[in-house]
This record gives sequence, C-alpha cells and structure tokens, in this order.
Amino acid sequence: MAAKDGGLSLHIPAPKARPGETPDFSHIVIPPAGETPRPAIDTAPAEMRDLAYGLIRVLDDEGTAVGPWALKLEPDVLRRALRAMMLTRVFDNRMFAAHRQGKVTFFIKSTGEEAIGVAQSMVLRKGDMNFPSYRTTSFLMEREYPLLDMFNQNLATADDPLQGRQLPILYSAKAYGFYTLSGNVGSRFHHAVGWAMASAYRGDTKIALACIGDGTTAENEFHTALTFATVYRAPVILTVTNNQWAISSFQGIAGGESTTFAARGVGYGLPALRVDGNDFLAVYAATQWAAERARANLGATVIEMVSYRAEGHSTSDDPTRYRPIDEATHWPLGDPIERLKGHLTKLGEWSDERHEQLYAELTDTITEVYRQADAVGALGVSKPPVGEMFENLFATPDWRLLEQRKELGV
Amino acid sequence: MAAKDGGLSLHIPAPKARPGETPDFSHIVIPPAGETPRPAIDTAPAEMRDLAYGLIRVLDDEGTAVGPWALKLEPDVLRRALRAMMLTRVFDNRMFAAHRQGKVTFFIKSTGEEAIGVAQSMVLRKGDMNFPSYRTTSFLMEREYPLLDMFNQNLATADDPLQGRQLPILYSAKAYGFYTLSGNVGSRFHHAVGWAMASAYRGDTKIALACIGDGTTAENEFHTALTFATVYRAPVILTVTNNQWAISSFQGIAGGESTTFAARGVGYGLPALRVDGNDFLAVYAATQWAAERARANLGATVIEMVSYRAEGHSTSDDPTRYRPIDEATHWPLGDPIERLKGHLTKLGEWSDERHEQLYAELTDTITEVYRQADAVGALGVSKPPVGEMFENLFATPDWRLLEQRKELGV
Amino acid sequence: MVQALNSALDVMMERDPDVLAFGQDVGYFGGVFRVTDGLQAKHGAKRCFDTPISEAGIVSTAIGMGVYGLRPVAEIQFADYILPAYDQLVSEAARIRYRSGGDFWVPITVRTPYGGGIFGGQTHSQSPEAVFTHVTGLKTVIPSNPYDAKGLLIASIEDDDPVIFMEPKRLYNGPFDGNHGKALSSWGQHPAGEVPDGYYNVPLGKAAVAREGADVTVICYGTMVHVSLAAAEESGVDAEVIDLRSLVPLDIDTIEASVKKTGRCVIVHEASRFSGFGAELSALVQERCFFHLKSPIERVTGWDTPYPHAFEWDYFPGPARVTKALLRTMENN
Amino acid sequence: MVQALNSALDVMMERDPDVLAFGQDVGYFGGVFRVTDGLQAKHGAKRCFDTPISEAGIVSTAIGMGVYGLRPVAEIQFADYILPAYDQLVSEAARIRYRSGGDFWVPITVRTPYGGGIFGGQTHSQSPEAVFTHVTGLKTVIPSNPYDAKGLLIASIEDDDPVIFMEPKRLYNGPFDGNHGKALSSWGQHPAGEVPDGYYNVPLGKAAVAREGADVTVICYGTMVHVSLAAAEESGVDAEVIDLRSLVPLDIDTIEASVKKTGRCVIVHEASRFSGFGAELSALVQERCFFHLKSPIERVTGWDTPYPHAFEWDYFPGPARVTKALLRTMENN
Ligand SMILES: Cc1ncc(C[n+]2csc(CCOP(=O)(O)OP(=O)(O)O)c2C)c(N)n1
Ligand SMILES: Cc1ncc(C[n+]2csc(CCOP(=O)(O)OP(=O)(O)O)c2C)c(N)n1
Ligand SMILES: [Mg+2]
Ligand SMILES: [Mg+2]
Repeated sequence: MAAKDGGLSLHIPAPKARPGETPDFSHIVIPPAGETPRPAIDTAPAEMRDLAYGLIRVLDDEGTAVGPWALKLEPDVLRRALRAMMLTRVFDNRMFAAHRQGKVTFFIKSTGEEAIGVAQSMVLRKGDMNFPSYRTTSFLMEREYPLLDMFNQNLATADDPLQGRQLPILYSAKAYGFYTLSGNVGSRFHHAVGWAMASAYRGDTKIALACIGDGTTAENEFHTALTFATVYRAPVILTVTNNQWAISSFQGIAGGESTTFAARGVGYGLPALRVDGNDFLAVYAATQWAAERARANLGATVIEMVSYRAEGHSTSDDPTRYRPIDEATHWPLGDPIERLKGHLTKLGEWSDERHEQLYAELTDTITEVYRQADAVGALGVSKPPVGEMFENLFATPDWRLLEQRKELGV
Repeated sequence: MAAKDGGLSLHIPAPKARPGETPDFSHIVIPPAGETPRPAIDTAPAEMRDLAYGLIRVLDDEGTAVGPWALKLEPDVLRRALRAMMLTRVFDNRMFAAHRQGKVTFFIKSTGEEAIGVAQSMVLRKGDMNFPSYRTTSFLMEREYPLLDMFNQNLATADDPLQGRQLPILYSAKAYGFYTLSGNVGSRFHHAVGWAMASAYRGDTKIALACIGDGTTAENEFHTALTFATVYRAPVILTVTNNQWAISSFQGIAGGESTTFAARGVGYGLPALRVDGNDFLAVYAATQWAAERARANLGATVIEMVSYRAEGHSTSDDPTRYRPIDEATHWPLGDPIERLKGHLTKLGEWSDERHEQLYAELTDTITEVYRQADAVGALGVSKPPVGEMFENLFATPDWRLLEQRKELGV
Repeated sequence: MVQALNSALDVMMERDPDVLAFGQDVGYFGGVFRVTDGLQAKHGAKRCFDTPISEAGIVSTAIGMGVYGLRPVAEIQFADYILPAYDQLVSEAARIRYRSGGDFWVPITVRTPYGGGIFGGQTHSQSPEAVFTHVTGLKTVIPSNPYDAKGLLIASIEDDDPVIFMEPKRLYNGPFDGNHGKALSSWGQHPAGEVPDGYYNVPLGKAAVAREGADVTVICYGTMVHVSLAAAEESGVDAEVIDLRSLVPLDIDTIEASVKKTGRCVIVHEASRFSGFGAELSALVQERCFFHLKSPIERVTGWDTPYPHAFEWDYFPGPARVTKALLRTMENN
Repeated sequence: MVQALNSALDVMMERDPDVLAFGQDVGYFGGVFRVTDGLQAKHGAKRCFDTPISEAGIVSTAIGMGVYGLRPVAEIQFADYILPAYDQLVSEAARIRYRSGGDFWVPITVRTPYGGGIFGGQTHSQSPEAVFTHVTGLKTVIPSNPYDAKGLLIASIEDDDPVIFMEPKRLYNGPFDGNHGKALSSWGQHPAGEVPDGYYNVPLGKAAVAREGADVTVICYGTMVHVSLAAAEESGVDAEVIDLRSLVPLDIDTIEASVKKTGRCVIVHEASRFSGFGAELSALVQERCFFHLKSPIERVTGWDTPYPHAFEWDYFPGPARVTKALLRTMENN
C-alpha cells in the first residue's frame, strides 16, 4: 500500500469487476437465514451493535421462513405483497417501453428492489408518512395509488395530477402517505425527522420513514438526519437501500469499502439493522421491529437494505459501460419476486400457473390503463393548461406572477 | 418515557445540572490510567472498535505515566510542553484583561484545553498542516509564533499581519502549519482531508490534522470529511475536542447523550480513539499513533479529546447563566497544566518554585509584548491602511474594486 | 426591538399550540441576542429548545414540521451562517408547494440577525438578502423598528409560505443612523419604539413611507432606513424615504408612485453592491419610471469586498455617502 | 462543445501534473455528459476519479487541494445540485485569500452544466449564476461555443482564484437558437465549432461582440447568445449582440461603449428575472449610460417560477420574446 520511495499514495476505490470481467460478489458475506438474533425492541443500542455488521435473513435456500425474525404473516398478506411487487415490475416495463417509443424523455425502474417499498407500505399505518426515493414505486402500488394518475403524471398529459410540473417518477401523494419527490437526491431525508418530531411534539401516534440510496448517504442530510434523530429520539425509520451502485460508481465510492452502511447508525448511538433487502419477509420483519420501537417512543432506527440495482440507473444510463453485462445474474441474494414466489409455493399457497396468470392479468391491466392515459395524450400531444406554470408557487401569487402570466398570455 | 395517553412525546436532552444545582459528572466513566491497550498501527479498524468507547489515559492519580500509551518523552520535551501551555494561559488572561479594558471587542480563551494544541504541534512536522479551531492557540505558542504579531492582530493595530481583516483569535499562519481560521465553525474541517489527499496525490510525506468542537460535529463538514477520508484513505487526523459545551448547550444537544463522539468514526470504518484530553501524555501518544498511521499510508484516524471548557465560550458569553458556577472545579479530569506539572514534579524534573518562577517570567514577557502592541495602537487608536480593504480579494483587483477604492478615496 | 420580537413569539405561542421556536442557544439560554428569553421557562422545553449546530438540520427540521402542520420559527444565530441551509431553503422549502401541486406546503419562518455595525468582522456582519430574493418561492422580510418587527414577525408566522425574516442586529437595542460617534440612543424615545402588548400584525408586501418628500425617492430597509433619514436631514434634500419592510413580496406600487412623483431615486443597502438587491430595485424603477427619471438612479451600498473587522466604518454605507448621492442626484434638473 | 471541454482538460492535465479532475461519475464512466471521457484511461485513476455524492464534499476537497498547491477541476453534475456546496464556495473558497491576507489561496475550477431545453424539469434546468455573481471573491464564466469553451476553461484552470465555470448544456452537442421545432444542428457547421488541438486560452473578463449592430445592444451569455442572434435576424432590428463570456470579472467597457453607441439595451438570460444577473446589468447600464438611453432597458428572462417539465418552451425565453423586446425598444426614438 505504501507508495514508491516511501511517499504517500492516493487510494481510489475500484469495483471488483468492470465490463468484460467476471462478476465477483465474494465480498458480500451471507450468513445462513434464521441465524441473526432478534432483540427485544427496548434493548439498548449499545447492546446490539453487531446487527449492523450482520445480515438479517428469513428465507432459506428452500424458501422456508426460519429464525426469530420469521413473523407469522397470512398467505393473503404474502400474496398481496407479491402482487404489488409484480405490478411494479410490469408497470416499470411498460414505462420503459414508453420511453423507447419516445413518449417520455426519462424514467427510473426499481427492478430488484420491489420488496422494500411493499413491506414499508404494509408496516406503515394510515397517517404515517414515507419520505421516499425515486425507487419506492412499489409503496404506491401496494397502496393502490390510481394507476391512471400515475401514467398521466409520467406522460405529463392534460390530466397530470401534478399539472406538468414534475419529471416522470417524481410523485407526490400525501393522501397515500407518500411525500413529494424531487430530482435532488437526499434533500428530503431529514424532513422525515422533522415530521416525526412534530408528531411527537403533538403527542400524536404517527411515525415517519425515510429512504435513501447507498450513494446518497454521502449527502449532508444523511448526517443531519441521524444527528437530530438521535438527539430528539424522533419516531422515524431511516432506511438506506444499498443496491451496490450509485449511477456508475459502486458502493465503495460512497464509503462502503471497509464497513457497512448500517454501521453509520451505530456511530450516532442508534440501533442499526442490516437486512437482506431481497427477502420480503426479512424486510418486513425489520421494518416492523423499527416501527414498534418508534411507536413505543423508543426513537429512531437505521436499516440498511442490502440489494442490487438489477437494471440501469435510469433510461439515461447504460450500465454495460461500467459493470459486467451479466453482473445482475451473479447477485447472490437473488430476485425478491422469485424468492417470495418460492416461499408461497413451498407453503402450497402459490404455483407457477397462478404466477403466470397473475402476470398476464397485471399486464392486461397496465396495458389498458396506459392506453387510457395515452389517449389523453402524452406531452407533445396534450399537456396541462400552461397557466398552471404560475400557480401554487405561493398560497397567493404576487404581482410578478400575475404580470408575467399576462405577458405570456395564458 | 411514553407520553400520557399512549401518544409519542418529544425528547429534549438536558444537562444534569443548571445554575444553582450541584455539578454532576457521574456519566463520565473514567477507567484507570494505563488500562487501555495500544494496538499496532496497522490493526484493522474493525478490530479496535472498543477504543471509541473507552478512554486512553496515561497519567495516574499520582502523576506517574503508566501503560502501553506511555511514551518515553524527555523531560526537556515535557518542560517545553508545559511552558507552551502556561504561555497560552497567560496570554489568554492578558487578552481577557484587554477586553475588559475596551481594547478589543471579542476574544476566546482555551483554558483547560491547552494540552491538545501543544501535543499536536509537537507531533506534526514542518510542512504538515493543522486545520485548527479557535481554541488551538497553544499550537501557535509551541511553535513560537511571534507574540507581537499575535497581539497586533488581536488589537488590529497598524501592524496587524492580517491587515485588519479578521476578528481577534482568527489567525492564519501558513509558515507555522496553521490554516486560516474563520468565524464559521466547521467549514474548514474537510479542507484538511482535501489537503491530505493532495499530499498523497503528489506522493508527498506530509499529513494534515483537523480540529472541531463537540458541538460542531453536527455540521455538514464533519460528515463529508469522514466520508472522503475513509473512501480515499486520506493521511489526516480528525480531532473532536469534546469540551462538554457548545455555547450554552451541552454535548447532549450535539448527539453525545447516548454514545461518544469517537464512535462516529467507527461508523465510517475509521479507527477511532477516545482520549483524556487533559492528560498531555495521552493526547501526545494518541496523536502520535494516528500520525504514524497516516504517514504509513494507512489512512485517517478520528480522535475524541475529552476535556472541559473551563471558562465562558468567549468574551460575549456568561456561563453562569446556564451551568453551575462551580462546574469547572468538579470536572473529574482536572487541569492539564496541573497534571503535567504534577508528573514532572513526580519525576523530580520540576517544582512549585520553578513553576511559580516560570509563570512570573511568562507574565513579564506577555506584559512587555502586549505593551509594545498597545504602543502601536489598538483599533481606534491606530489601524492598518484602509486601502487594504480592497486588496487580496483576487490575485488582481478588477475594475469594481479599483473604482470603489477611488470612491472611498483611499 | 429584541423585546418586540420576543413578544411576537410569545403572543403567537400563546395563541397557537402549533407555533414553536428552536435554534442554537435558543432554549434555556434564550438566544445569544436574547430574542427567545424566557420562552422556554414559560412555554416549556418542547416548545422552545436548543438544536445541534447544524443550520441545514435546523431548516430541514422546520420543513418537516411545517409539512406535518406545525408553524415552526427557526433561528439561525447569524445570517452569515445561514448558507449551510441554503440548499434546503432553495431546493426544498421554496419548491415544495409548487412541485407537489399544492399537496404539501411549508409555513415556516427562519429568523436571522444580519448586518454590521457591531464589530463582528467578516462573519458576523453580512447581509445576504439578495441570495434569497432571487429564489422563486421564498419571501424575505426586514423590519426597521420594533413596532414593525413584532407585526411583521407575527404576519410571517401566520403566512403559509416560507419566510426569511432578517433582523438588523444593529437596531436590536436602539435606532442607529450610522453616526457611530454619537451617543447610543434607545428605542424608548422613538415613536416606533412603542409596541402594543397583544396581537397585531403588519402585512407582508406593504412598504412604509418613513419620510415624505418631493425631490428624491430613497428606497431602503433595515438599518439603512435610519441612515437614509439622517442623510435626508444632513443633506437638506427633500427626500421621500421608503422603508420596504418586505423585499419579497415587493410593494412595487408605492415605489413606482413615489419615483414618478420625485423623478429621482437613490437605493441604499448595506450588502455589497454587485448583483445585490439594489440592482433589482434599480432595474425595476428604470423599467417602470424611465420617462419620469431626471437623473441616474444611484446605489449606495457596501463595497464589493467582505466586511473587514478594522474597517467597519469605512465599509458601512453611512449618512455621508448617502448625502453625497442625494446631492449628486439633485444636480440634474 | 463536449469535445472542446474534454480537450481543455486533457491539454491541461498533460501540461501540468497539478491539474486533476473529479466528481460524480467523472472517472471510469467519463461523466454523464461525457466531458471527462477517456481522461481516466489516459491519465490514470488518481488524476481523474469518482467521488461520493456530496457536492459540499467535492468542493471542500477541491479547496483543500487548492490550498495545498494543486489545480483541481471539480465537476458538479448539474448546476441544480451545486447548492449543497454553496456555503463552501461563498464562506470559504471566495474568502480565503482575503481573510488570510494572501497567506492561502484557492486556484480551483468548479465546472457545472446549467440551463434548460433538454426536458430536464425543475431540477435539471436551472441557471443559478446570480447567486454566485453577488459573491465577492468568486469568478463566474459561461461560454457560448466550443472555441471559447476550451479557451475559457483553460484560462479558468490557470487562474489563481476560484472560478465557477457554467456550461450551457443545451449547447453541448450543437448550437441552439431556441427554435425547438427546427432540425438539430451540430457544431460542425458553426465557425466557432472549430477548436484547435493544443493549448490556447481565452482571457477571463473580455466579452465578445457576437454581432455588430447600430440600433440596440443585446447583452447575453451562454445559450441566449444564439437565441439573441436569431432574434436579431427575425426582428430585422440591427442589434449588437454582446456575449459576456465572463460575468465576473465583467467587461464593463465593451458594454458601456456599445450602449453609448446604440442608445438602447436589451438584456437576455434564462434564469428567472427577479434579482437575476440581468438586474445588475440593467443597473450598471443605467448608471453609466443614462444620458445616452433612448428607451427603457428591457429584460427578457425566465419567469419567476421554477422550470416546469411540461412547460419547458413556455418558460424558455426564446427568440420570439427577444424579438418583441427588440421591437418594443425601437419604438422610442
Ligand atoms: C443533489 C444531487 N446530486 C447529484 C444528483 C445526480 N444523481 C441522481 S441519482 C444519483 C445516484 C444516486 O445513487 P444512490 O443514492 O445509490 O441511489 P440509487 O439510484 O442507487 O437508488 C446521482 C448522483 C442528484 N440527482 N442530486
Ligand atoms: C456555521 C456557524 N454556526 C454557528 C456559529 C455560532 N457559534 C460559534 S461557536 C459555537 C459553539 C461551538 O461549539 P463547539 O463546536 O463545541 O466548540 P467549542 O466552542 O466548545 O470549542 C457556535 C454555535 C458559528 N460561528 N458558525
Ligand atoms: Mg444505489
Ligand atoms: Mg465544545
């Protein structure tokens, strides 16, 4: 490691494999499912630091739920989760196709990470608030956010619920417990802490949850959120989805080369769980544990969801330029849909046929709703009234907005 | 902890004692001197996480240096350190008096924290750079920064080396390895990391050191500095001086209620030491250990110096309004000057008489140099040429500065 | 003015349980300028508390609380230290209502002392209003006296959009006209120093005419109102002095009417000149009153340098510089 | 323009071992706009590398390296994301030489793509130049064509003070005059699209006259240079179009001489209007050319709203709006 002639040298982290090389995930240590203990929710953070360096897993290789984190969830609940994950994937594929057809200029998939949003949706209650990332689509799917509204926004049709103001994927859905997204990464992460503090201030029972990517943990808000969360014991769940990649930079560039992201939480005195993010049952159980802590006024929890971004960062990205083309297939934690399917099948509550049939059904639904939105007219064919540009900046527009609107004649 | 009627409640940390109450430092756990192991510098951070929760102490209650962190320092070196600490204290007192006399509007003492800057100065080599806080005066004292320049700047006389541009205490002394200070707390902490990366980039042997207060760890730079330091393994020592107070807020408001500040470093995968900051020998040994790591291209270390701000935050502050008037006398880690004096005395290398005599000598020196600066004329009596206001903004002033200078007629 | 601001907070905390105040040293201690003095003792630690030293975190917390439904009042200890929170204010607070189509909004107030004249040096003297006025979606308010300070702060807290509330710290304990050699005066003797106990507000977006005059319109705010009034007296020029009170929304009607009447305009602010708020005022006046102008619009401002410790009074745009501008502007008829 | 910028970096990395480039996705991948393409492969990972997603950290790192003695070139992926680094740029980079009495200085360049026209929505379209031009101690540079882009970037890297180098992303792959219905054109056909291979520089602080004219002076920069040129043709007004190239330092002489010649002035920028850089330009022109002005100085700018996704072309100040302003300004004689 020392430089030639005894001088220092600058270390630049690099991933194990680049295009043309063989994918290598040997650094991902995977303990057997069921092995990690589940402490009582009122355990002192100092007594469970190990959880930040382990990996909570429930589903074993045979699809059986094992160990102390295996909750008893009804088959109906599991099927509902599976459906929301599948719907997300079908929706993402439909939007990707829309991009190739030139209907939208931009889109982001969450392929491989669908378990997370679904579990969050199921654990959070009405009135709680998720401060999501742009890969939290499956949360809205589980909550049955209207698909037509979703397409209308993505296509920026005349019926866009956000009046043409936002890029595709950047939803806002207060009634569904889904906070307003923005293109800036990270900048809403701390709002969850403020929101949770407000709930505690009011003596309310609502809790908040926030999502951030591995890459984005480097932003200021990650630090301030953890600091304020620990100081005021805010009832909030702070989730890092470590999908191994930012855009073209791997998680080592975000500071994951020599420790875990869950460990950050330990540094602030917070309980921190590290979870197999592609194991729906593990994600659900960990989120549930953190929610119980928060609701019991025991404060914040950090959760690292270990997952893999199976596709490009967005439609603007070409991952084959910076990682092996087949890296996704080597990812050792599998695919969340396949794993939950396997579990349900093992339980005798699901089958290949029902799976295929559900895919077909969801595909039909998505095709039909997309058709309806497209009939309204994607941007270029239709768009919301231009006057909307001058609305909603302030509660009441000032003279500048009134004059400018007049100048534009809308 | 749960709120009435089962709702949440907001936790607001509060110190153990307010004015009129009995000081209480029972939460400061003090292991015996010599107990903490000293790992080899190339130990993996994951194997020495405990150090972040302990307290490295060398001097025992009898003033004997014990344990693996007790380096063999020559009595001359120790006397030199003692002298620099005492000089700092005499200087601070002289400036405080100057404030009471209306010669300056502002000043900051470092009473109780003098060991830190002195040890840092001794461990760093010529060419290394300290990115200090406003309580790092003793670093300049150990390096024999000219006292007259120091007074001239503090009094903003016509001979002020910073041309009247800076408040008292905000020195800049590149030639002494002391980076430019500013009133903004924290905003230079990460510069040390960039500087250290530059040294590594060049294949140089220089290292950097940065200082931050417990309160200021909440600022963005603390996070970005630790992130970049871990990613690029920058040869830098990142020091947090936990003197228990920000201005009027105790370290619990900074996130120190349920963990240590050293633990933050652990979260980023960095080695982290927690040190008795009033024990000169411990501070020296820990800083030396971190410097060796950095020089061996092993990367950054976080050090928490546990100390106590024995006086007000600054001349603008009145600590009796928010903490017990006698809190300082209850501080369990004592005074750094007294402790080093005790050690030297125990070694037979120092005595009460020599101590008194040195104080008298240093007081004479300070009195004399202060007199010289005052003869030049404190702000109001003399000041640097007003034209300086328009210099050094850019390497070459543009027309705006030239025109404005003309307009002011200077 | 400190007591007026304190009273505004007290009155609003009394009236509305959703109002709370926090910031560095704001709780037990009552703020380094004493604006929150006594509020923790009276309303409890949950309603008035200390925060970590993270301006970004303070504003983020306020935003999160605001979207929940509270009306937080955050203090940034000095305006010089508000920039770590700049991204939160610009990219989040200012944009949330717009980008969410009205789904969420941010009824927060961020108070911060600004300006020089207290020997604060480069980092306790700045006037960063222009980096806020450019931001669509933020309001910026600056009072010049205790009566307005209380009324405007109450209006800001009641406002459903984010307000940057800048307090001229040199006016905290008395009016100051820039004649720093003179004895200090207190608000006791000043007509606007009298502040009613209870609730009242001064609406945002309405300027005050601090002095009526026929010959030149002086546009100013904060400390510079007093400097401009002094200059009007010292110069003998019959100046109309407009105290903007809020920069956004701006009371363009009052400005336009006055300049059309006087035909001359001098703009005064303490911030450095280039790209300062005076530039926008100058551009607007020129656009709207071009054919009424008898002489060039002048700007009297801080220099395009930082605010250096030893040269405070050389930097501060005092009455002598305003007087010169008034006289110069009168040369053209 | 992408190749020109790439060449500037390559040439400087070749000439000076102290020049290095970093930012998000800048290393192996070569930047999301490909500006650093091939530099890591050619110069090594230590000279061109990826960073964590922390704009504040990127700029802080650059400052630390700069004071050490390197000449780092940092990329901020979109100008919309530069604000987390705002405090570092304003409170540190811009002030270090001054406050240290020349003891330390910061020879860094911060590159960032800005502006709309690429369907980027609110957070990939902004033009935040005015929040930098107000900051004493920062330089702000904006090229409008490949030749200038390379020469100005080289001059910025060589400059001993911090430079914000804003790249009009809509011009990356060809000139664009705002007529978004027209076929795309490439730089190949454009006279300033030809870029010498080796070293040259275009000095900071010197504007270019993009079109000589007698009747109105148009002041603009970046994408708006092409829009203004199109408007000059479309309107039939004999406009003199000044391409500022650097906003700070500003070439006031060229501006003043032109407006004194034409007696009319239109200012065009894409940023929102209120407190934008156009305000400073308007104020300066008015102050210096008052007695030469035949009609009010006009500003054609983005609206005082965010840049909404679906209304990109309603927001973008295109040639039709500039044409209207030109014709309006000609009404007064
Ligand atoms: C403040 C800001 N900086 C940079 C970007 C550009 N950007 C968009 S997504 C992204 C990568 C985020 O990676 P990560 O946090 O790991 O999330 P993931 O995409 O993997 O879910 C970057 C750099 C941005 N949108 N906002
Ligand atoms: C960015 C910024 N925010 C706030 C302040 C005001 N301030 C000055 S010192 C201080 C307390 C710092 O406490 P700590 O970091 O513990 O350092 P200490 O004074 O104890 O050495 C505060 C809040 C500042 N100077 N800069
Ligand atoms: Mg990621
Ligand atoms: Mg402290």
